Amino acid sequence: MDLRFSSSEDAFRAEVRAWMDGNVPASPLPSGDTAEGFAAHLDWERQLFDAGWAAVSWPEEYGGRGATLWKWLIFEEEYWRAGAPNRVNQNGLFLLAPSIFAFGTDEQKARFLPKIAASEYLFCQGWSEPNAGSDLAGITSRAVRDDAAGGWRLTGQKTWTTRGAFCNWLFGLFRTDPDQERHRGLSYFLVPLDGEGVTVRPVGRLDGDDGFAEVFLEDVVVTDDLVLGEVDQGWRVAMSTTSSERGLSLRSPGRFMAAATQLTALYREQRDAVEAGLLDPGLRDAVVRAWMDADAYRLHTFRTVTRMTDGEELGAEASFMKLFWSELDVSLHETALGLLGPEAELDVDGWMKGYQFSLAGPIYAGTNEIQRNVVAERVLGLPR
Amino acid sequence: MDLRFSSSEDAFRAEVRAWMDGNVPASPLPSGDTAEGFAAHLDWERQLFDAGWAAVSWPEEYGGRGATLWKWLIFEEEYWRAGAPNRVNQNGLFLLAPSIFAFGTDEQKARFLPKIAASEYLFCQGWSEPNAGSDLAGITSRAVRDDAAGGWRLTGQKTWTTRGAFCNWLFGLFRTDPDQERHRGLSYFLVPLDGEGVTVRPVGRLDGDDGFAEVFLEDVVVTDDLVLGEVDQGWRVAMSTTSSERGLSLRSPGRFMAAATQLTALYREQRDAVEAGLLDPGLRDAVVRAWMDADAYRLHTFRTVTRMTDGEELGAEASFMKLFWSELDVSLHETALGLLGPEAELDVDGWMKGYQFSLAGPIYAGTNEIQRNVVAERVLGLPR
Amino acid sequence: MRFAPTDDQIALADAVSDLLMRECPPDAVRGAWETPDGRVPGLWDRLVEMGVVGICAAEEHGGLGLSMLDLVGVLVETGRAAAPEPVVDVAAVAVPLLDDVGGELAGTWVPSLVSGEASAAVGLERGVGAGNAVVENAAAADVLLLGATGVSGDAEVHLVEAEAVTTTDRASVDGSRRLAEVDWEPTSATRIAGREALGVARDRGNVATAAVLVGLGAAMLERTVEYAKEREQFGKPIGSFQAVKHHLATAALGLEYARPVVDRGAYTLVYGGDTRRDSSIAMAYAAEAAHLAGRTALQVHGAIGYTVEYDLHLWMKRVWALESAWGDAAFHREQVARRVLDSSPGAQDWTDKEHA
Amino acid sequence: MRFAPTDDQIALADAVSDLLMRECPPDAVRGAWETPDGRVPGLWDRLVEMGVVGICAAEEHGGLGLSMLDLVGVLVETGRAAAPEPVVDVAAVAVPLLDDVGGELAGTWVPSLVSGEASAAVGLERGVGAGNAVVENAAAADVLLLGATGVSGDAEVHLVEAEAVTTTDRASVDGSRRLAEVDWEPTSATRIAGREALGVARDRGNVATAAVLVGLGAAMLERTVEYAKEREQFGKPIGSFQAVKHHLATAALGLEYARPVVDRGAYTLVYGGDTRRDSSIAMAYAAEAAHLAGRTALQVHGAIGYTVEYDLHLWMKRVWALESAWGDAAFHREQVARRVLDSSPGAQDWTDKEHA
Repeated sequence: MDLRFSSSEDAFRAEVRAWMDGNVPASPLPSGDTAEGFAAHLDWERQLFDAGWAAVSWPEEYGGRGATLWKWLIFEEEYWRAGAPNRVNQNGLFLLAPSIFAFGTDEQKARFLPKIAASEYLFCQGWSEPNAGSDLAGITSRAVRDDAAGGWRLTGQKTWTTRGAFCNWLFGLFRTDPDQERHRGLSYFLVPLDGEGVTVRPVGRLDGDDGFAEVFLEDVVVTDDLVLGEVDQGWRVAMSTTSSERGLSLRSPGRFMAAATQLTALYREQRDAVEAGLLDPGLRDAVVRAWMDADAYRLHTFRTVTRMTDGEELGAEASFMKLFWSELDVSLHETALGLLGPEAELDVDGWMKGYQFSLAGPIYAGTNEIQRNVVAERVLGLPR
Repeated sequence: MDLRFSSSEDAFRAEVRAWMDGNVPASPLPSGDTAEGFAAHLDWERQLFDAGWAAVSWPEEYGGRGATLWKWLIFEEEYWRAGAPNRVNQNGLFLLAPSIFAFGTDEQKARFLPKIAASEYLFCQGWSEPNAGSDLAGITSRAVRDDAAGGWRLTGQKTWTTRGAFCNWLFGLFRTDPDQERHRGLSYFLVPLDGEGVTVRPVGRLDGDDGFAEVFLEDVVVTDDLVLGEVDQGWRVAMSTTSSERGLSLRSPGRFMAAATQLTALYREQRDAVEAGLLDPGLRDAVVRAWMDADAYRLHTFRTVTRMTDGEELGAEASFMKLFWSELDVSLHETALGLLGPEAELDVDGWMKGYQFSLAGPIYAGTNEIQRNVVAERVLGLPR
Repeated sequence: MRFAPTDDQIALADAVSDLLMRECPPDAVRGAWETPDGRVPGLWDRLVEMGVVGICAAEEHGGLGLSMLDLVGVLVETGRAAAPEPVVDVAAVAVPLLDDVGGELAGTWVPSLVSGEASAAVGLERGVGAGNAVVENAAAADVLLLGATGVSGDAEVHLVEAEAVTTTDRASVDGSRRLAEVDWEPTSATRIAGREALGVARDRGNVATAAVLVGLGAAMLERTVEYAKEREQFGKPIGSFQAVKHHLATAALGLEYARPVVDRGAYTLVYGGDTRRDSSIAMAYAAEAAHLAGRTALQVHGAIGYTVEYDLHLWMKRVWALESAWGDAAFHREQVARRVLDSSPGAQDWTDKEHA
Repeated sequence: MRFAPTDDQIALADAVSDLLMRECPPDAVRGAWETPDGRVPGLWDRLVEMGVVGICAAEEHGGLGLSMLDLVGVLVETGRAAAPEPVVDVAAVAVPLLDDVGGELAGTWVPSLVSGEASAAVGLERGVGAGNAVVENAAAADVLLLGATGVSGDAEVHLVEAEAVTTTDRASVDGSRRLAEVDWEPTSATRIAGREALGVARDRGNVATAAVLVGLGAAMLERTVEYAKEREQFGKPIGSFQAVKHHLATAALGLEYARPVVDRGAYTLVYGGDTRRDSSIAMAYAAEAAHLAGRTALQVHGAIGYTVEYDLHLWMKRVWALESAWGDAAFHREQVARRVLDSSPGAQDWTDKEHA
């Protein structure tokens, strides 16, 4: 057991830190889930790309640095430590790209990965449908074969598509075999949103941003080269994406360590009010719990990365990670609101907005009820 | 809305208090769930009966005082305030008797109620079977008609029968119609435990007492006058008993108010250690939560009794009461153990034993999972 | 002993509920986010006509001469409808406070408040250690009742009129709440009452806000139960999944036990007792129950509940604002702790408390 | 960076697991409740033979010269088996403490402890403000290592032999724990180490106990999962009900995250860093995870788990004893709070901590 980073890793950390210190915007960007903010964030994402920081763990040929998972973790720690902006391009980078690496053809890799890294292709995800939320296999959007067009005609409706109004591509599942049910007969498509037959309607989100969109597709032609993995085998590709989504790549520990550090700073500001009984005396314990949880999440991730470095796959255990970070994130923000007391509703330092964002955690990427089912059935082996 | 007791109720309280002050044993009796303790408790129960306190809400002809529900609540408050012993006869008094009042013949009332009040007939309950726990309708013990014997022959096994080793009667459900399934075709029997074919095996309980028993019945003859309610309609009678069990009669607020008062006293003893950080600083909040919960339980009971006084029935809402008091009781005891810190395992002042007892709360009388199902389906109307 | 509302109280609450169903549907609440005063146009006049604003006002001042026990059920209904109207501040706090102060002040202000001619804002509790920094409806009010520390170093109530204050708007998470920082100067002329009256006013505000929170929570629970019955996933209603059932049952349990303590809080205000303790218990329970109901509602709804097109967020955000506006649940438990744990043990015999 | 046990460490833990499955089945644990010393006859000798007792002892004193990193997996296995043996006190605390003290004391006692000839009891943490009132195995021990406040007013470690103490038995909820109040007199002659060594010994005890708790919790979870697969109600295994699934998943989540912090606690003891902080984090996590696993196990089992004929209570009661014996989870979070919240902000940059 060795919890020391190597000198090469230390040097990498120093390099990231120096770059972030010199480049992270001094004041926070407007929310990336508004039209104005999205544009500002894109500038930032492209600045990251130009400096080679967009996707450090990818091979250099696709725009990365070929960094190890350990260096990726270090990058993330430094990124969040520096208070750098949320990644509006995260769906393409962290959810779709791992599936392209695993299932894409060489042509698909060469075409998509560099453009994703460069934030030219901006992907939103098209999983949920009005009647397929927690029950993802209930998808009814369909793809009908059109040999003349050299591909498929897609028809259906996708919903809760985060930043869908600002993206130019969508990835998602469509039913290619109408005779098959549930998770069989689905295929995984990459769909350009500027194509004929696509309508995108923004939907306002709880926290006030236009973060969601509904995407309507009517007879949208996509060519065969936009099918990822085999036809009718989309579920398998999708599961690799949702595993990424639940686990390692969606929420790196650095994010929560940074949030926990901000929380401890907020506690110090409010300590007098806590000690005077004007605020919940139990907040001290709640703050240290949040800090410890972030620390535990980091250590658990180290364990997971060790296993992955040893060649193990991240399986159903990814559900543990989703449960842990999403519940940690909610309670961390509730603690912050408690520290703000009656000022909480004023959104001081963005904590109320952050709280609202955290409430999405136990819902998206598979609700925590679904995740507990996964743990019970696939990790513990309880009957379905 | 009027939260004042009448002068007659105040006078009743004064009478109870005076009697308890003069009669409650100065030091606690040994546990009533051991042979020795049970005998000591019986002496106490009979002393209560002789003074007319065994069942204050029953009509005088059956050994009570014809007290209102309000006076019964007052009696209970004073009983627990005085630190009087647990009622080892509670199954007969509080679970069976309400069903006899509701379903018994005049002869059954005249025969059983006075003897229950006098602690001559000591009833244990025979609900659970090895394969019928939460699923009470899974009962397989059967009663076969025997006209020659003027009754029925009972065969089967009952389990988790609290104080079964010390009682002389059992009440429970047996299948009288073998062609019916689940909750149909069951009848409610009163079974003398000294009869031929009955074997009682004590089972040690978590808290060290012999509180449980397994009761084996083989061809035990019981006469027709020992069937409560109609033959094959036992489920209905049993449901009236379990409603009592869940709700009002099993756990009066006085019990938890007394426990919460003891907890606040323990907090005062340990306050210095809490404030010095040797114990959880959050215990202060936990203590006041327990006190508030006991207070809320009392107020909610006042509301329920008002409704019952207005002629409403206690229905599925009884599940709220079961959930609330059982979860309150566990957290109250966990708080006490926290206040004892490393001394908790030494069972100081019986708190560890009390904690173990409290852990039975969310299990017996229908697990809290079953209770939440009841609330969801019968109060909120969610689909089964 | 009779712990239930009277038939008259039930009838009054039902009448307000009918009015609000008609005049204050979710779209009206949503619309209030866009109106200058954050209110539903015309709704206050309807409440005035029904007598709601003057329930606790003396009859000589145009009120009904009733009490918090009559108002509490009405407040639950305003919560259930998420009505963005200052019933707590005006009807439960300002009017009875001014009536208690009496004299010319009461004669001037109570009738005009009860008739809807004048509007009031109340800043008695808000602010962590910083006085009454932020007050709802402060910019639009004709008269403000504000807490301050007087020259004696003791807490006092001051009455200032609109022209004597300057305000700076602050945004709330609840778009119908018009908050403002108030800049003003307490003087001996603005002082109208001392610490005790301030405390009672604050306790009334707590109980009233707790009642609103119970109503908000109940409405979210009801909506969510309906949604869970209809929304299907995996081929059946999500309300048939045990996890969903248990979430909803737990939320229902919290509300079931919150209502009696809120009613008792109102009772103590009217019949006497430790109003600080009982109002804090009411707020502690109601805030936690409403918060849990909101959390549960959002989780059971899933993504649709996370949109502003759906109505749920209107209730949820009101809860987020109100659950701490008068001090949060933990603050109130600490108030109870000071009375239950720090006083002499003898005083804590629960059987004596109705005789206090 | 490599956060996983070595193959040797895994092999050692597996060997101990095999031994305990053979020599310490539940009936043996149950039997230990009735033996005079609360131990499984002959089991300590087997552990001595395997080298477990001397894992952390210097080779010159008959030990393996390894570290807490090698012991921690073994301790998880002793917890999993609920082995009622003093591995924490002797192997994780007394032996390394005496080795640190060195000299004649180490030369005398470490070899005899490692060989099983002598037994030790440790009383360094127990007791709320009252010193080390109650010590496990105090009556049977040849040598006792006890904490006390010395003449300097500072905490110290004292070594006293059996004949220098009198003991009074105290019953624990766990029938295999032989507790006793110890009456003794610290003198300058019994003092063997100061505050710092006391702190390190206590930190080792915390990490070791945390490892045992993780094992106890894991065993209860495993048993309960098996039970839930087999026990049928309503015509299907109870483990197919979502409420049961979610209870068990939540218990599993707690254990999943407890293990890494326990391992890190051992790492910090060996490689340096804030041992107080990291050992307290380990204890806080392990105690809560094990407690929840026990609560869950009992609730899922129902009445059968409430009997002494069934084995579950043997694990559950050990948890109830150990979860507070070295200070409970909240106490340990307060230790962390003092380091994380009360020190200077700069010291809390997590990215620096591996370089400390």
